[in-house]
Amino acid sequence: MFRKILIANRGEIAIRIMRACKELGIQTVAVYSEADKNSLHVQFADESILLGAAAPKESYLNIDKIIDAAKQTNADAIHPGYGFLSENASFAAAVDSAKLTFIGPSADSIRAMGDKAESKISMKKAGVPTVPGVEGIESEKDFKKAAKEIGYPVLVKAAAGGGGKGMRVVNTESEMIESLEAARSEALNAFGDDRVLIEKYLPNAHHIEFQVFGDKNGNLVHLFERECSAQRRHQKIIEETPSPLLTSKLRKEMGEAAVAAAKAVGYFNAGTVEFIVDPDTLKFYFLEMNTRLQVEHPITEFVVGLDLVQWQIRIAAGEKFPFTQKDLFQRGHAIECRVYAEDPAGGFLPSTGRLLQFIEPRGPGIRVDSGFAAGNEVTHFYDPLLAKLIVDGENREVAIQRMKAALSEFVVHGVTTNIDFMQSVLAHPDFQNGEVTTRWVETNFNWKPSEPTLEILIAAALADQTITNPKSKISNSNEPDPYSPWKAASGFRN
Amino acid sequence: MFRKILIANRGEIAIRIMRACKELGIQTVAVYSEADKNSLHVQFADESILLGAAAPKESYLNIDKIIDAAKQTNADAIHPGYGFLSENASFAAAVDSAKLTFIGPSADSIRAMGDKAESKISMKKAGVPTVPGVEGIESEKDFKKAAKEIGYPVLVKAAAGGGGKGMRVVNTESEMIESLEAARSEALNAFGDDRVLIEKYLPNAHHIEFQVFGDKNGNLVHLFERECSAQRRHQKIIEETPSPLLTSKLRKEMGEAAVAAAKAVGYFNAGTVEFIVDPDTLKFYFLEMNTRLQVEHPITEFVVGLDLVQWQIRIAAGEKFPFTQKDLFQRGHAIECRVYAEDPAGGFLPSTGRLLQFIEPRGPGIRVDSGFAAGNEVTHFYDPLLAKLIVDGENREVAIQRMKAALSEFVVHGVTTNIDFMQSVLAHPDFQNGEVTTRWVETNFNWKPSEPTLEILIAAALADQTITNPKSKISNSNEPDPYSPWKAASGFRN
Amino acid sequence: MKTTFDQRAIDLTSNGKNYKAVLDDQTVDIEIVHAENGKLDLLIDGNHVIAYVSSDGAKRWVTVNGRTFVLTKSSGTASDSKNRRSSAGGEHASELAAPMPGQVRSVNVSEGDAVSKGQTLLVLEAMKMEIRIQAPFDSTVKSITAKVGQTVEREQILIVVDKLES
Amino acid sequence: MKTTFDQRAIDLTSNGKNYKAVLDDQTVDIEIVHAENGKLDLLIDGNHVIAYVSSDGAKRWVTVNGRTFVLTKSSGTASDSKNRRSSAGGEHASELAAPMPGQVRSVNVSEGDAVSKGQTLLVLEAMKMEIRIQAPFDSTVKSITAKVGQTVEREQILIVVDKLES
Repeated sequence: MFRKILIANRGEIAIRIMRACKELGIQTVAVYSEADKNSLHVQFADESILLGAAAPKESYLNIDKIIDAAKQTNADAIHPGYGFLSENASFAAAVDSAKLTFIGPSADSIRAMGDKAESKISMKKAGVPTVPGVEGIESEKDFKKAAKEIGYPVLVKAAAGGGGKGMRVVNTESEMIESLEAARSEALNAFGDDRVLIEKYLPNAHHIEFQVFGDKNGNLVHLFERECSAQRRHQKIIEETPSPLLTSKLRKEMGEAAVAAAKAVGYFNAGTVEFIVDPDTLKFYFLEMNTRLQVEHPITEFVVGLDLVQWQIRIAAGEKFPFTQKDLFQRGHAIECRVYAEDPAGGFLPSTGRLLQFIEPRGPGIRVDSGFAAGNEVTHFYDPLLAKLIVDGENREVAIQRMKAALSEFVVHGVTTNIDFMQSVLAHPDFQNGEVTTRWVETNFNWKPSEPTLEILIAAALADQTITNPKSKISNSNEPDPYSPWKAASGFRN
Repeated sequence: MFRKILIANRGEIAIRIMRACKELGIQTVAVYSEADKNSLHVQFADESILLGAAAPKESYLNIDKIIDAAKQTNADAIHPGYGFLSENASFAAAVDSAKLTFIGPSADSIRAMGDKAESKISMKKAGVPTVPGVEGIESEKDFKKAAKEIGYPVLVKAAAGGGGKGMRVVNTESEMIESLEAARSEALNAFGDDRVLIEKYLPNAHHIEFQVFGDKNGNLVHLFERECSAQRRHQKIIEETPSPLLTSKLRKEMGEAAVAAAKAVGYFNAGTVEFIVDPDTLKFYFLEMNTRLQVEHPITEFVVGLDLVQWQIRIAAGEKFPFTQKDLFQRGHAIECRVYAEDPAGGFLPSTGRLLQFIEPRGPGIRVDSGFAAGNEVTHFYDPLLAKLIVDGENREVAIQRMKAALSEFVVHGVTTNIDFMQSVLAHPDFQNGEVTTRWVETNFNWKPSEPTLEILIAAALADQTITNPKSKISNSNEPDPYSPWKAASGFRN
Repeated sequence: MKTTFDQRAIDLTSNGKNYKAVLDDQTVDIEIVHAENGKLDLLIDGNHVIAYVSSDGAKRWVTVNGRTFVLTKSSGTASDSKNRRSSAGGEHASELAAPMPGQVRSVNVSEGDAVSKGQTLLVLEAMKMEIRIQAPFDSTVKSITAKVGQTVEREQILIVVDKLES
Repeated sequence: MKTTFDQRAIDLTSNGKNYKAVLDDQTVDIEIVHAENGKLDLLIDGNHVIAYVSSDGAKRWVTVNGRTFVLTKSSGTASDSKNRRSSAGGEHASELAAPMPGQVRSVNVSEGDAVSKGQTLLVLEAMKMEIRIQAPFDSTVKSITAKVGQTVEREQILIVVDKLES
């Protein structure tokens, strides 16, 4: 087993990985940018190394600095978390070259799944269903011909892509040339590669992914599905498992396809095979594979009963799985809500500021993975994810009720959040019936914040009245009020 | 289903029950004593009723006041929690008479299990193994004769008893008369009933209990065991499930015996059948049945995957179990540590005071059931339980490691706690080997607090230095310091 | 004491132990059971209400029953920020402001350029997102007040355009 | 500044940004990375240490690495409370004090009574426990300062006895 692991990430996922290390008796090294000097993930680690300025390329995306930090602290492995360098094959290769262990798949697996066109070809070879489409074509004529065969609407998307960049929906042949040009130019800008591919566009699909996990001895299993159809701006906000859409027959078929997909690229460690599923035909298609730990891994941990991060570390250290596919099963139902600092009434634009209050819910069946505390600053440099609220219950209904109760106990002041928005999604009949598809928020859900009630105005007035009287202070304040019971002792060293 | 439930309890268990109500869409009524005016359980409820003075008999033990409170608020059921009136048959009967639902077993079941002599006789009839002994005898001669047959050491204990009162270990015949007199006089004082019974004393036994649960349609299942041998002053401090002692054969036999015991008294709702198990012979004996929810119920919830409190409410409302014994199974391993305000270096005497800091651990697989927050007062009126820290993991080793990590994140200032003590118990080879018996703490474990390290003294000196400088305050204080960032706005109303 | 939040006035008077609030011709009695650490335990006309409150300048954050609101105290300057925020997309506005804090990634036009409605003038990067600042109407670029690489605050003016009369 | 905790002296001096501590002839360098809400983020000789600290009168509560200590600052009155606590069971003490706060449930003797070692003189009830205050030696009850039903504080004197010379 490793003696010391460097965590090349920040926020909730860095802390979550450090907890796993602590439980396994492994020392931890945090890396951080100047903006994160007083972050919880730095305080949680045994040691910490400053990487550089706040901009990710100066810090969390800087391969050389991170490898230097690992050498300097005598770490023997690096966990990349998710985002940042986690799916960067060059990083995985650089970690290898530095004689350190990369806690994740091989650089080759990352590379093979990183290119959408190539991975689609290898998936087809492996017998994994892919979205009908054509890759490797160039001329406008070929694209038009392919689109006609597939049937409009179609999607043109960057081969090297990811994150929704270099992607266009084409509804009719007349839009093809313009869309193709737009996608190519975006792809060139974003990835330095203007190759695009074309495929059938399924507007009302479910996004269902399978967790796969392999050890270095060729044992590869899946840990069942996660239903991630509730999205806004192509980003997941609510995930759950089991999926209300899957039958056990379909679950078995998709699980086998996921394992076949991973096997095709010689996969080990944790990965996720994403599928889209047509709810009308129940046909499923390979979308892409994320060659890293997923944000929403906790719902799988609840329902399958395994600690995925501990197993990532164990596998990387050479341990074999003590179980096989038939030992694994789902029990109960788990849901995750991603609490973002964003304004759902204003196009989901991120919200920044100092957290005046940050009270996490607690109780039976509730787990909160967060990297923030009251007093922390939410900056514009990084992802606006404040916390992941995860619940489990005996069944879907119990889990939904628990999530609603838990969300109502989450208090965040200082930035706008999507808590009330998610509360409304959970209460919607479409969600309760399991009928939410990936474009549901955009097309079916017109949310407006409610008007302040009498109680709200009274509380605001009381806070206001009393805050001006230093003898009866009751509330938070960002203002330099020496009487405030909230002020941090930032002047400590004076 | 009920519309509104009154919770006749306080602290962590009142809050835990209210969470279940909230998730089931049921309104809650808290009752409280004058000492609990600002307690979390009162704030958590939808409504609250003041019962009276701090002394339990004026408040939480006052049957009339509690029933009045339920009528006044139009509650339709009462949950008694554990302790206080939870095993009081007269209370259960009074709730019935008031046309309210008692969330627990029938008054008759409570009464039948309340008397140790009678319950032992009915258990023998039901074929449940009991500790070899004799009840219903009175003369010293008969006691000596019985003791000789059973074999010394023996235990004489009050028939009406509970809580270790009216109980004496007798090692030789010469001690019999004195012990008998002492037990009888204690029993008379404590229970107004001087009947005592005699049984074999097993000094090195495991305390293993089975959770049983019945609906009102005669379906009675067990939810497996809890190992509760780690005790001090005859009170449990660490519980776990599964028990490291049980084989699956023994587990099955004991589970069946527990169900038979409960059936013998027409039991419904949640109850716990306590056994002692001789680790050498693996023979088990019925000890007593607790006719209520148990403090340590969360470890069962983790491993069996059911919400016991939600089911208590559902069963009381007339729902049937949708499962049978064969649908139930254990997965993973769970441990509970009871965090008490007490001094393990000073005979475990309770510690009182104002909580200066109260930081609960969090993270995957960690649950904290508590009724306290920083600023709250721990008084001498009630049980010194501050919080229950519960963890689960894939297996016993993972769970122990997780508990150690979680305990090390629990910060309590203002009262002395048993956190460091439990940390040492968990680290002991006897605990790790599953060999702790009920008298292990007393006889095998000589704990001493460690000496303050360099870091501790430095931190104390820094706190000290800076607290005298109002510009650089960094720490908690109970003192009337207007600059303290910690002071509550108790002067709010002037 | 009268206070106005987002155009709704509330009048709070203390009568010793308790408070009385008047708003929208409604009068309610308020008892403060306990107040600590930004958490108010209240009885409003006898009903138990827990409210979490925070202040930040003119803003009041309030959470009751799991719903959070941000109110702006308006002492004559009612809904100031609302007006300013909408200026970015308003029909008559000509000052284009940053909708959120971020870093200027590219400036695609020069002063004096004629631009058409919807044309991207400047790209901001914030929290992994690209935000395109587009021309609200056919116009001329009057001045550019942001530079590539510059970190800008929310509502900071980036570009000023003059509407073309057509 | 020199401070003594439970007979151990520590001398802390500030050299601008950092501190230097001397104790037991050892000198260490301390950098305060961050201090907020009773939580200190320190570098002690370069090693990262998180300490939680609280003060209550002369007491300092400190938690480092999950271990909590209560230190008593002794400005001349070193280990005052320790001495007092042990008085209940001490060989020469004659004042019997409450070991914890509670309520007096029964007083079993009267002033002037001769009592024998181990005899229960008074019973205290606290946190569901009965605590028996017993005679530390054969003695005479000199005075009883607690009444049945009275709520008493920790270390409050309940009964005074005179040792019988035998």
